Amino acid sequence: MFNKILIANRGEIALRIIRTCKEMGIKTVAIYSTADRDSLHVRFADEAVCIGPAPSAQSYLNIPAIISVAELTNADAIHPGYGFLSENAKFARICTEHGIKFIGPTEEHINKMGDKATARKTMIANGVPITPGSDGLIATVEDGKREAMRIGYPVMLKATAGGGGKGMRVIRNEEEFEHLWNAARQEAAASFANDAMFLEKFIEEPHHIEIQIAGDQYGNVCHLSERDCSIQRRHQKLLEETPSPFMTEQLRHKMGEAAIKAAKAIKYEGVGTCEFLVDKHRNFYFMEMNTRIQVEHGITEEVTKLDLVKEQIMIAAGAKISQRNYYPQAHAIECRINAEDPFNNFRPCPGQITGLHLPGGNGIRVDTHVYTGYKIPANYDSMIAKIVAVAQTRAEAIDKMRRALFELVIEGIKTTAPFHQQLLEDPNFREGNYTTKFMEDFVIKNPEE
Amino acid sequence: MFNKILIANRGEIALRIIRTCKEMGIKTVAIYSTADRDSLHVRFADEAVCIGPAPSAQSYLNIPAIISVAELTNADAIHPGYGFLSENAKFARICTEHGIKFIGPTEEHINKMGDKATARKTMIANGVPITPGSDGLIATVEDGKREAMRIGYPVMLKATAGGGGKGMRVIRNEEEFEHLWNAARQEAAASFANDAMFLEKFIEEPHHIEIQIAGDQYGNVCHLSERDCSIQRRHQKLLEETPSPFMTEQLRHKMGEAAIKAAKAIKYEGVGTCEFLVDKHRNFYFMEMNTRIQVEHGITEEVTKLDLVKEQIMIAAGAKISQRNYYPQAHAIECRINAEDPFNNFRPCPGQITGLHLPGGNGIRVDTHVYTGYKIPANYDSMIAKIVAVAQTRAEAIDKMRRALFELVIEGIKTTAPFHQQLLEDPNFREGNYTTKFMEDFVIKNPEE
Amino acid sequence: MANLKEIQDFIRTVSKIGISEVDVQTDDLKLNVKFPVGEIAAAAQGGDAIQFPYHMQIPSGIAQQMGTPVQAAATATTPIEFRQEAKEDEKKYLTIKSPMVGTFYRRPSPDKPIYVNVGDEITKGKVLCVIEAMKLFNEIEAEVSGKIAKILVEDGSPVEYDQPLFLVEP
Amino acid sequence: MANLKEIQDFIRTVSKIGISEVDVQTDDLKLNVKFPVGEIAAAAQGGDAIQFPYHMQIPSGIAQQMGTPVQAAATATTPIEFRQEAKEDEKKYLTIKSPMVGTFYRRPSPDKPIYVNVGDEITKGKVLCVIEAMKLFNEIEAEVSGKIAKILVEDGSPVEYDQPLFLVEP
Repeated sequence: MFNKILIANRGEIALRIIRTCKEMGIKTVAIYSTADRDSLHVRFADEAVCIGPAPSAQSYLNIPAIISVAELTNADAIHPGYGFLSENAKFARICTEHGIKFIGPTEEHINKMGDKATARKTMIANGVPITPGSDGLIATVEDGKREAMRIGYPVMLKATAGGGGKGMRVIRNEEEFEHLWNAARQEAAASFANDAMFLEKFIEEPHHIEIQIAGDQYGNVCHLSERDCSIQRRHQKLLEETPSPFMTEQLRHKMGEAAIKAAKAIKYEGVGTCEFLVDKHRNFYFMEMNTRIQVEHGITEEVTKLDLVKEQIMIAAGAKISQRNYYPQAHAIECRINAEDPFNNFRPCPGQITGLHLPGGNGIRVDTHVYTGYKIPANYDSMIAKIVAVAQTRAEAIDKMRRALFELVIEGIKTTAPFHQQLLEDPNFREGNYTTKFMEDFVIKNPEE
Repeated sequence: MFNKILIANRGEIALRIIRTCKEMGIKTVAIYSTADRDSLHVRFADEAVCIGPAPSAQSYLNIPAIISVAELTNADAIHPGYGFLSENAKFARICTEHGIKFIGPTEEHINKMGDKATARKTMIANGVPITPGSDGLIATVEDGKREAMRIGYPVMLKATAGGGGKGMRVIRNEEEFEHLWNAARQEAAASFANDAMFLEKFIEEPHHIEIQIAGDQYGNVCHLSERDCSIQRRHQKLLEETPSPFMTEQLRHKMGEAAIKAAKAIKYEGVGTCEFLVDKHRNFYFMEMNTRIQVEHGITEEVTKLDLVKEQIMIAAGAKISQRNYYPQAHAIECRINAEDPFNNFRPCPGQITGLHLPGGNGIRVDTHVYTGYKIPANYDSMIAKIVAVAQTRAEAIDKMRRALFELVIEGIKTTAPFHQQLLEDPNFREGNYTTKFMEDFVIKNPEE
Repeated sequence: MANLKEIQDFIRTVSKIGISEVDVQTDDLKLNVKFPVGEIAAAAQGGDAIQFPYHMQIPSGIAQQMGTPVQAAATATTPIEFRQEAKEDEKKYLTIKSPMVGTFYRRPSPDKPIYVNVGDEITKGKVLCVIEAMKLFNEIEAEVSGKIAKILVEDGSPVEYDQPLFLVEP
Repeated sequence: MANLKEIQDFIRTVSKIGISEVDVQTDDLKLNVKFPVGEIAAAAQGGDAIQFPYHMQIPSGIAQQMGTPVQAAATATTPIEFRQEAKEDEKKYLTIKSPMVGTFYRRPSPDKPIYVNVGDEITKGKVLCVIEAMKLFNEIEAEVSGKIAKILVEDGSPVEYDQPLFLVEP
């Protein structure tokens, strides 16, 4: 087992990892930028080292600084959390070169899954259903139009290096092809320094359902059932739940098997997530694999009673996973509380939290790095807390979450909590009747108007 | 279902009940004394009514005032919580007379279990093992000595109306009988206005293990397995866990059956707890039945995923319970954080909380009514928070609790948290090797000395 | 002449009153003190008792949430309005408070005359109202003498413990 | 006449009350003090400026818990002491801080002479030390001119970003 783990991240996920390390008796090293001096992860780690100024490129993405800290503190492993360097193949390689265990998959796994066109090919070769699409990358507008005709409109144009909704366009007919092609390529070039594009059939009103998997160094892979992440706005997840209200036992079995196949295809090591689109006929299509812990991993933990960060560490240390799959024993919902104004187009609202009261009691879990007086830096993402409600049924979990949001008080900044309260009262949501289109039609009522 | 429930209690249990009511869509009425104006239960209830000055006798024990509030607010049920009027048969009767549902057992059940000598008789008649003891109450010193000789020293002298360790004495030989008899009777008379006494065999170094049960209005009873409450100091529980490290599957089955028998004997309605002493040979003896929700009910909730307060309300409203028993699916530990100085003989330390940081994350549940700035009144009990840690194994739950206590910060007052941290590091505790004698030998190290 | 210690004590004392500026001129002293307008409350809190410390210490949003039940359906019935806070100008009066929870009545029974009206002179021991609790009618007697300045509760309303009932001009 | 000590005590005392301006005129004293508006609240709370706002806002006990790992067994190795806070009397100096994480060396290699010593006059651009990060030796040049007043880090010690390395008397 590792003696000391460096956590190459910040915010709630850094705190999350420190907690599990403490429980496992592993020492921790926090890194932080000058903007995060007063962060809890800095306080709760055994050691903390300032690695650079506020901009991520000079701190949380600064590979030489992070490796230096690992060497200076004698850390024998690095946990990258999510975001930042968590899916950076070069970082995984440099860790290995320096004799530091990267807690996550290898450089090769990240490359195989990070490049979407390659991932699609791997899936086809291994019999994992993917959306019909172009055979690899598209060179020219003309090629694209031909392929789109073959697949059938509407189609989705995607950047192979894409993520977070950038470099993506839905194209509904040939007339708008060229215009959208140019826009998407420019965006991809600016965002990822890579403007290679491919095409997929666009699934109308799909469910975004992902399967959590875990694989060990010996080729064993199991799945931990699904999470429904269809409640999203501009590809940003707002609320996740497990089990999915759209799931059937048969579909779970089939999707679980497909996810295991996908992971086994590349001998995947670590925890990971296969994201699928599911159409109204319950046909499902592999979208991509996230080769890291997800923001929403907590709901899977709550219904399986596993600690996924502990699983990551155990797998990285060479432990074998059990050969069984895990199924939800309860219902869990997560609301991401962001420092954003839901009545103003979810505009980010960094600032100081002047008053804070967190919910508690039966079935409520809170993961947060904020406290009364905490100043939210404008440099990083706006998520300030994850609230998870667990109960025996979906209806109970919804009512428990509403109770928790009622107790939650965050003063000094605007948050998405009022939006979540409205969402949980929506009749369609309560009936489990939603797809990824849900937020396009959802009207947020400003109580002050 | 009820429309509105009055909560005849304060502190964390009042908040606990309000939370479940909110989740069930039931309105709530809080009552409070002038000392509790700034309490969270007052804030979170739909209505709150001041019922009297700080002393409990004039507020939380003031039956006419509480009934008046229920009538004025049109509450159709009263939840008594634990302590105060929760096991007061007269209060249960008056509620019934006023057409208000008392959420708990009937007057008759409380009487049958509240009077310990009667309860013993009922248990004997129904084949529930009890400690060998006197046949009913003891009239004189001479009768007592004769009975003690028959049972065999050491014996335990107990007040039939007793509770909380008052009116109890261990007598080890005939010489000390008369002196201790007089002392215990005087204490019982002063504490309970009832000096009737009985004798029991004194079990050396027993385990204090209780079985949670639930019974409905139709005579069905089930059990929800055990809680080990052997870590106690002067009969005050400090830490509870489930499953008990001393438990075996066979013993759980036998004790569960005995608890069900005890409840069925009186057609018990509501949730309740049968407390047993278990000797080192795993013989078990019925001690008493608590006809209310227990402080430590949360650990049972965490390992069974039930909401026991919801069960209470459902049962009171006439719901049928499922006919199955519930077994622990995980391991849960509760630490009671009291405003007491563990380095100074657990002296109560009321005062103002000037800084507060509560733990969170995977497997941690906190139930508390305090907040930064809260003034702990000197009038009521000293418990300010319950922290529950849940994990798959006992060792993991212990490490998780240590991590949670490490994160916990309470400033301005002294608390028992440092004691709990030491307890969780004790090799005997970690091995599950403890009885009710544990605290007599446990040495608390003051880090400042 | 006032020395600095005296001036300092003077400033400390007046700061708690909650004023924005004070100007003093005597033969041998000219003093002007300005208090920051928004901060007066905070500054004044330095040592004084605060009526509702709750609101300072816990996010004030919690207070706002009262009466916002989770279940929207449950809002149909209106919570009883128990308490009316005494206003600033009522501070010169003595307050007679309710010694119990119950229903406040201004006459012993519907066919009997009202016990007291605004303007009535009362003496210690005079019955002012009855409070009904659990079918018992409890006569509430004046503990002070004076003139009834205000009756704070409507006839037939519920009252809680310690709730102000009457203001009396001593 | 009031002496400076008295006036100083007076100002310190009234500053805690939370006022924005005070004007005193007596026969032998004319005093006007203005307090910066934003700072009043902090001053009123206890007087002193707090260096790390963190400690005001979160229970200070959290800070005390640093370096107390849950597992007693894990305390065997001592965490590296990275940062030494600058002391009060060092405020008059200019501080040269580390632009990166790494190991601080006072000479280019073990057989070469030390770059600078206390008392040395330096000019902008002079190399003061090297910081090794990932086997690369980065020369750190002075951005100011002056005299080396203090070297804050031991040769061969780890340094973090923004850590003070040298104090320079301008």
